[in-house]
Amino acid sequence: MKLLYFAWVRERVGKAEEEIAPPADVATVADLMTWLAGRGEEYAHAFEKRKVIRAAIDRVHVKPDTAISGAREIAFFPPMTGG
Amino acid sequence: MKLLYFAWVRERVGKAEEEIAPPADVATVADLMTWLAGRGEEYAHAFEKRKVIRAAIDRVHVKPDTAISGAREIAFFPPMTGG
Amino acid sequence: MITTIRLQSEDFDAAAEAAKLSHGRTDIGAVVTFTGICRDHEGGHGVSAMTLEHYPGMAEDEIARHVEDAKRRWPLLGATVIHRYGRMQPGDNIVLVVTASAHRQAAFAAADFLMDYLKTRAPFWKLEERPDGTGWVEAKETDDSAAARWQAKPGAAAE
Amino acid sequence: MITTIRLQSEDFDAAAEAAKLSHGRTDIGAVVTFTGICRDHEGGHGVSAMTLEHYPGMAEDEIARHVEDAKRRWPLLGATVIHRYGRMQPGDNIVLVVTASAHRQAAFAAADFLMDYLKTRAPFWKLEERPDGTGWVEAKETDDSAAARWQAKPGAAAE
Repeated sequence: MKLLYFAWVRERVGKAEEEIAPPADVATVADLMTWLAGRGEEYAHAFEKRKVIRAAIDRVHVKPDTAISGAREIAFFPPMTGG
Repeated sequence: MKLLYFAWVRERVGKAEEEIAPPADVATVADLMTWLAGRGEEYAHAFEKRKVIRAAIDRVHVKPDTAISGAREIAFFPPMTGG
Repeated sequence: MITTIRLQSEDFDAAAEAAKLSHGRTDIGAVVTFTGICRDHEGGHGVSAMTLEHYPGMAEDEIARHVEDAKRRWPLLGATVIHRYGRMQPGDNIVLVVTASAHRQAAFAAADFLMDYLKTRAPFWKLEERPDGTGWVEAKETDDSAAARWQAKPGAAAE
Repeated sequence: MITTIRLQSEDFDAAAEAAKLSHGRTDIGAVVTFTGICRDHEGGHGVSAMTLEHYPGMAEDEIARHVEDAKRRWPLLGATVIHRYGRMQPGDNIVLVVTASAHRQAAFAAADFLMDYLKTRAPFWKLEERPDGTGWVEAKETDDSAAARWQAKPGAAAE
């Protein structure tokens, strides 16, 4: 699946997008954040304030307990500040 | 004092303004409407729905029990429908 | 604060008025404009034109009092009210309210407030040309209750 | 209903967009425009410029979902949302919302609603250029509570 990062999540991870293949026990958005945080220092830093980070699956806002199976595109970002 | 009439009050009275000198016992806006209503058929018609008619003294909205002494200009009109 | 209040028979340019309020300024974060337009139907009957009668002198004063009231309620950086009088046809502009503030809530609330008060307190009356003749528009209870929102607690509806 | 949703880096013409919605129509009685403008200060610090980052694809979808939601809540005759991205300086336009309806309450409420949702749900992020460097704007609780107004009861704040 494709991951996208925006704003300071993107800055901390150091890239805007990547392809990943998490293990089968990574079932939810929250699981995915935990798994990503273990991938290295930059990810640990990006996902340290995990409660603040929002997620979207296939361009729709989702909650941390949402299942990721079947997702093509998952995005992580800080609270929105548009308008 | 000068009286002004607007909208259907003006149409019924048949004029837009006039000078009047009501007797001393005409003390309030309500008194003035009663006195005007007795001045002829067109006034009786104009002031028959008295509760609906609004008044302004010297260009400020007033209630029926407001005293008219000292007023230079009193206006009568239906509820406003601007905007 | 820049305040503009005009009564006029000629049309207005909403964009130009909004631009006047914000041009060259960097402290304004929000501009709200409301344009009221003459419609071709009203409460089930057709309207081919309408004539707006007003009370010269009082109309300006009454609008100015409400703009002052709005300034006390919200941190406005500018306000413009233009109300036309005379004969208008469907599609023609009738009234313009523009409000500017640092933040959007104040601009929205002040414009909403000013329109409610123009509807119910500013001395204007509409005479409609209908298929069966002319008729004065009756005041609507919904307009009175909309205006009453602002009396309970200053700024309440903005929260 | 005419719906226009655009994300663009170039500036927009609020007047032209509002005119597009109402031009030649005689059923529209109220047009509300909201223009959000880049300010030179924010929460006590100066802002010399800002860059708006967005999530292409999702931003359009999310705005379209909220415009559909607004159409279900109020009898709209037209709605336009334009949101810019890229670098902006104080005084530059950021966002435009235009709503048109037969009556003013619907136009006001829908514009207010759309702005609250753009602030809290549309995937945009502001990076400010401040005297001490750059910093991402933090989401405001007041924006969340403003958006929460619309969840309690559809259209409640319009009454």
